[in-house]
Amino acid sequence: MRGYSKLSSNNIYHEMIIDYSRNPLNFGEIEGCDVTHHDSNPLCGDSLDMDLKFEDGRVSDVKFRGKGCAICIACSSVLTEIVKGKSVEDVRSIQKGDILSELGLEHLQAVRIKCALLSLKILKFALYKHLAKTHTDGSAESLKEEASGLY
Amino acid sequence: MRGYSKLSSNNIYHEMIIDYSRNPLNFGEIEGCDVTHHDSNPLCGDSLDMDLKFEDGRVSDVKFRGKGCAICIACSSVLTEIVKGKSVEDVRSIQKGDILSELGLEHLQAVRIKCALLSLKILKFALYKHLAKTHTDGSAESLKEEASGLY
Amino acid sequence: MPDVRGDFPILGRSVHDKRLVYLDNASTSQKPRQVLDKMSDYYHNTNSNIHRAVYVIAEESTAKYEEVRDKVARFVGASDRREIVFVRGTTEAINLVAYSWGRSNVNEGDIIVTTEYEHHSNIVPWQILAKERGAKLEYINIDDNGELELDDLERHLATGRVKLVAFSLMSNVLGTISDASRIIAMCRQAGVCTLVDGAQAVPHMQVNVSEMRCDFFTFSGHKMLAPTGVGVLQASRKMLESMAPFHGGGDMIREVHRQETTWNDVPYKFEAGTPSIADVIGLGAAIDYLENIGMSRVRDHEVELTEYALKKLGEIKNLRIYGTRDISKRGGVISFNFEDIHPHDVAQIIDEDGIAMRSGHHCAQVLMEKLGVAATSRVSFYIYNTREDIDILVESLHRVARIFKVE
Amino acid sequence: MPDVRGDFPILGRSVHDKRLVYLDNASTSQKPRQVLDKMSDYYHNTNSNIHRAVYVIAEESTAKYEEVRDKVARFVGASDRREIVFVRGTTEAINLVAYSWGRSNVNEGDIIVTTEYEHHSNIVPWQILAKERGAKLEYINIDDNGELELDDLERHLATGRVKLVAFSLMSNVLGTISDASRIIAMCRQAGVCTLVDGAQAVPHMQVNVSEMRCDFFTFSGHKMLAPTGVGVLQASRKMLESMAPFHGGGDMIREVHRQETTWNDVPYKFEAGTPSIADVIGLGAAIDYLENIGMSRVRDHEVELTEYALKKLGEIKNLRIYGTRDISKRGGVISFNFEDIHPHDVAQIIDEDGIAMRSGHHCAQVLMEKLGVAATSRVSFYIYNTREDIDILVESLHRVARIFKVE
Ligand SMILES: Cc1ncc(COP(=O)(O)O)c(C=O)c1O
Ligand SMILES: Cc1ncc(COP(=O)(O)O)c(C=O)c1O
Repeated sequence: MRGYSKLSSNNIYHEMIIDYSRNPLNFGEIEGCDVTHHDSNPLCGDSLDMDLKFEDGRVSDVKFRGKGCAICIACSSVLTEIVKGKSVEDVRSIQKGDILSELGLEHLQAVRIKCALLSLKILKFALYKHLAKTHTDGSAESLKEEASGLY
Repeated sequence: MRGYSKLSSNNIYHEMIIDYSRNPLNFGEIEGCDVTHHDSNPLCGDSLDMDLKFEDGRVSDVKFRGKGCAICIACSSVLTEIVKGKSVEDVRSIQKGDILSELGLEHLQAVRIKCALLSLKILKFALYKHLAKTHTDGSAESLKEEASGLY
Repeated sequence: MPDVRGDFPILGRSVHDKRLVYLDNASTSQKPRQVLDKMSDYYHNTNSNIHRAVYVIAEESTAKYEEVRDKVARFVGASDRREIVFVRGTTEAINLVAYSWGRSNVNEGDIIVTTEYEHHSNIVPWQILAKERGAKLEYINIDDNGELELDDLERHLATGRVKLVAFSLMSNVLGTISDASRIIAMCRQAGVCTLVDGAQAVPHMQVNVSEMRCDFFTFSGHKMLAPTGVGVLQASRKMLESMAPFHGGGDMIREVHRQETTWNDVPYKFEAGTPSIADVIGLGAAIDYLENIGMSRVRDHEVELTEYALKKLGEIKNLRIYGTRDISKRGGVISFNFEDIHPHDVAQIIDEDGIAMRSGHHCAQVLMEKLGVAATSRVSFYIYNTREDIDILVESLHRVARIFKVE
Repeated sequence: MPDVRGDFPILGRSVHDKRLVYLDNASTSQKPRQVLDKMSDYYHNTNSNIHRAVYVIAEESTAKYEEVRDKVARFVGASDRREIVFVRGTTEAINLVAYSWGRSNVNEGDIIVTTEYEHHSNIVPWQILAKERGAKLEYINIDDNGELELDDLERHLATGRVKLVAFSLMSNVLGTISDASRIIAMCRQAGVCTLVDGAQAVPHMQVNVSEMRCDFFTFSGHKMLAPTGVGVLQASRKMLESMAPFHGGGDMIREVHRQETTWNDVPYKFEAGTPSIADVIGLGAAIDYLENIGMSRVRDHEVELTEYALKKLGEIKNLRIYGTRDISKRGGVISFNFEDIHPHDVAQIIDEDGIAMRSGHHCAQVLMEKLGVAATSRVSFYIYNTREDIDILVESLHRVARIFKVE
C-alpha cells in the first residue's frame, strides 16, 4: 500500500481516495486464476469482477476490474493489497471495518457503504466458491451468509 | 297509489316510506310475462327482479320482487304504480326526478340514490330488452345508455 | 386503557350537531395526531425518493422507510426484516401471493381452501387463480356459532390435492377469532401451505407469525391507526426467494438488459416502483403508538366494550346478533339485524344521531348467503371507543325500532 | 411564473448549513402546503372508507375521492371520468396493462415494442409478459441526439406481428419529448395499440389524451406535487370493459358467490381493496395547484431554466451533456458526465453544498448500455427552481473538478 497518513478531514474525498481511484492497484485480470466472481450494486451500477489465485493455502495473486465510483475503486485497491499473500484463514477473517478504517470511511452513509464494500462482498463469495470445492463438509457456507449480509 | 300527502320533514323516513316498505305494492311475479330483468347494487346487496307484460303498446302489468331497503322497496312500489297502464312512450320518458319527488327524496345522499333508483334502472333495461326485439333499427339503444348512466 | 380520545382530532368533530360516534373501525380506523405529525414532518423535511440517491434528504428518507421494516418485523414477530414486503394493503398482498406463488404452485386438479367467513379479498383472487389453473376452490363452512368447522378442513386435506389454505385470523363480520394454531398444525401435518389474513387481527391483538408458523401473513395499515396506502405481506425469506416477481419495474431489479433481467434481493424484488413512502412512515408511527399502549391493553379494552355491547344489544327486542357469545373467541366486531328492517335504513337513521356504523355485505357475500341475509348492521370498536358510545348506539337503535314500529 | 417557493416548506430547510437546492424532480417532486393541508384536513375531518357506508363522513370521503376522478379526467383531457383508474403509480399502471390486457392479447410470435430510453417500469413488465407468452420484445433505438429512430418503428410494424408499442412521452434521463402524435398515427395506421408513459410529461406540460389518441396512458402523482401512493391509468371505457380484472377483492365485484363472481363497472373493476384515499385527495389538490399556475407557464419556466442550465453546464471543461440541444424537443431534465469522474462521487461532493442531485442509472440501464456508461449525473427542474439554483450547481461542479484535478 502507498504510504499515506490517514487524513482527519471530515471530507471523504481526501487525496488517498482520489489517487487510488485514478490509479487503482491490482487492476486487471489473472490468466488461469483459481476462482473468479462477479457482482454489482443494482441501484448505482457499480459492477466488478475479481480473480484470485491460491498457492500453499495463501492468496498468491488477486486482481479486480470493472466500473465503480472513487470509493468503490479505492476500497478495491486497498482490499486487494491487504489480501495479497495472506493465508486463507486470515482472508476469511477480514471485517468491513478493516477496509473502512484504512480509508477513513467509518462514517460513510448507508447508501455509499455498498460502494465501499462491494469488493469485500465479492471476495467473500469468491472464497466461498473456492473453499466449497474442497471443503464438502459445509464449513464454507458461513462465508456465503456473511457475504450476503454485509450490507 | 295510496293517498299520502307529501311530507315536508327533512327526515326521509316518513310514514309513506315506512308503510310502502312494509307493505309493498305490485310485489311478486307475473306468469308468462313478456320481459323480465334482474339487477343488484354491488355495494349494498339490494337485488331486484322486475317482470313486465305489454298489451297494445301499453304496460298491462308489472311486478317486482327481491330484497332491498325501505327506500328501495318504497321507490319500486311507487314506480310500478306509475308505470302500470302507461304507454311504452310514456314509460320511456320517466325521469329519476319523477320517482324521487313522489317520495320527497330529492335530497337523498349519493350512496342511497342507488337504492332509490335501482328499480328505475331495471325498468329501463327491461324496456330496452323488450323494444330491441322488435325495433331492430337501434332506436332502443339509448335506453341502455340511460339505464347505465342513471347513477 | 389511558384516555386517548384527545389524540384523535376527528373525534372532536360534530355530525348533524351531535358528536361523532365512530363505530366503523373494522372498515378503517381513525388516525392519531402522532401519526399525522410524523407524515407531515416527513413531507416538510425529508421528502425524496428512496434507495437511489446519495444526497442527505434521500438518505434520511431511505433510513426512515427501512426503519419501519424493522418495526413491522418486530411488531408481528417475524424473524427477519427481509420477510416484510410493503404493499398497498391486504388485498394487494393476497393478490401478490395468488399471482406469484399461485401461478407456479397450483395446477390442474389442485384444491385451494378458503372459508365461508372470508372477506372478498381472500376469495376472489383464489377464484381467479383456480379458474386460470383448472383448480378447485373449496370452503371451510361455519357452524351456528360462526366458528369454522374444522372437519371440513380435515376432509379437504384428506384428498391430498390441497395446495393452500387461506383464512382470516379474525372475521370482519362475525368477529370470530380463528383457531389458527390448530388449522396451521393440520396443514403442516399435511404439507400444505397457509395464508393468514390478519387484517382484522393485527390492529386489535398481539400477533406472532413465528409462533403461528403460517407461510404467508397479510394486513393493512389503515385499520391500525396508519394512513391508507400501506399494508404488509410477510413470508419467510426462503419462500419469497423461491417466488417469481409480481410487478416489474424500478427497484425490483438487479440488472436490466434488453432481453434479460435479474431480480433484486428480497423483499425489494416485490416492491416495484416508487412505494407509498409517507404512508409507510405513518405505519411506523402507528406501531409506536400501539406499542406504547400495549396490545394486551388494546385487547382488554375491546373485550370489555364488546361484553358490554353484547349485553346491551341483546336487550333490544327483535334484534338478532350473529356469531359466538364466547368473548374469548371473538374480537370487537358485532353484526346484527333487526327483523324486518333493512340494515341500510338502520344505518341511515342512526347517522342522524352522529353514529358512523356500517351496513351492507361487508365484502363478505358468501357469508351473507350462508346467513341468509343480503346485509347486516355492524359495529366495531377501537381504543378510543367508550361505554358511552355504546349507550348512544343503543338509544338510537330504540329510535329505529320506534320509527319502524317493531318495538 | 409567480414566486411559489414560499408554498414549499421543505425549501426552507438547510442541509450541511447550506440552503437545500432540490434538483431531483424527475425522481419525485416536493409538495406544497396546499396539498399537505388538504390531506391533513381529510384525516382531521372526514377520514373513513369509501363507496360503502351511508353515514355522513363516509359520504364526504367518497365524494372527495370521486371528485378527484373528475379533476384528473379534465386535467389530462379524458372524455369520461370512467376512463380514470387510480393505482399506486406508473409502475402499477403499466403492470396492470401487462397482466390484464397483455395476457389476453399477446400470443406466441407476437411483438411488443418499447424504446431504448424507457424507464425499467416500461421494459420489465413487457419482458415478463413476452417470456410468458412466447412473444418478442423489440426496441426503437435512439440516435445521437437522443431522439427515437422512427425507421425502427416502421420496420417493426411492417412485420405485422406488433401488438403494442409502449413509449414514454418524456425520457427521464435525456429529457427528450417523444413525437407522440407521429408514433401513434403510425401505430393506428397499422392497427397497433399504444401505451404512453406520461410519468415525466404530465407534471411539466399540458397533455391531452383525447387528442393524442393513445390506448393507454399512465402517470404518477408524486412527481407532480402530489403525495406518494397514487397514480393513474387512463384508457377508454371500451378498452377497460374489454379487459379482465387484475387484482381481485373488495369493491371490484358486483356479486360474489362461492364459485362465481361478476365484476363491478369500470373503473371500479380495477380498484380492488381500500385505495390510497388520502393520497388521491392530495392528487386533487396538486392538480388545483398546477391549474392555478397554468401548465403553459410551468413549461415556459422550465424551458427558460433548461436553456440557462445547458449554457452554463456547457461551459464546464470535460463535462459531457447527453441528449438534444433543441429546447423545443426536451423537458427540464439534463444528464451529464464528467470525464473520468463517477457520477456518484459528483453527487456526494455537491451534496456538501446542499444540492440534491441524482446519480445512477435512473432505472434506465438499457439506455446506460447504449450511452456506454454505468451511470450519469442528472438534474431536473420544477416550478420552484431558480437561476440561482443553477448558479450554485455550476459553482459546486467546479469544486468537484478541482478535487478530481480535471480542471
Ligand atoms: C378480513 C379482511 N381482509 C381483507 C380486507 C381488505 O383490506 P384492504 O381493503 O385494506 O385491502 C379487510 C378489510 O376491508 C378485512 O376486514
Ligand atoms: C418515465 C418514467 N416512467 C415510470 C416511472 C415510474 O414511476 P413510479 O415509480 O411512480 O411508479 C418513472 C419514475 O420513476 C419515470 O420517470
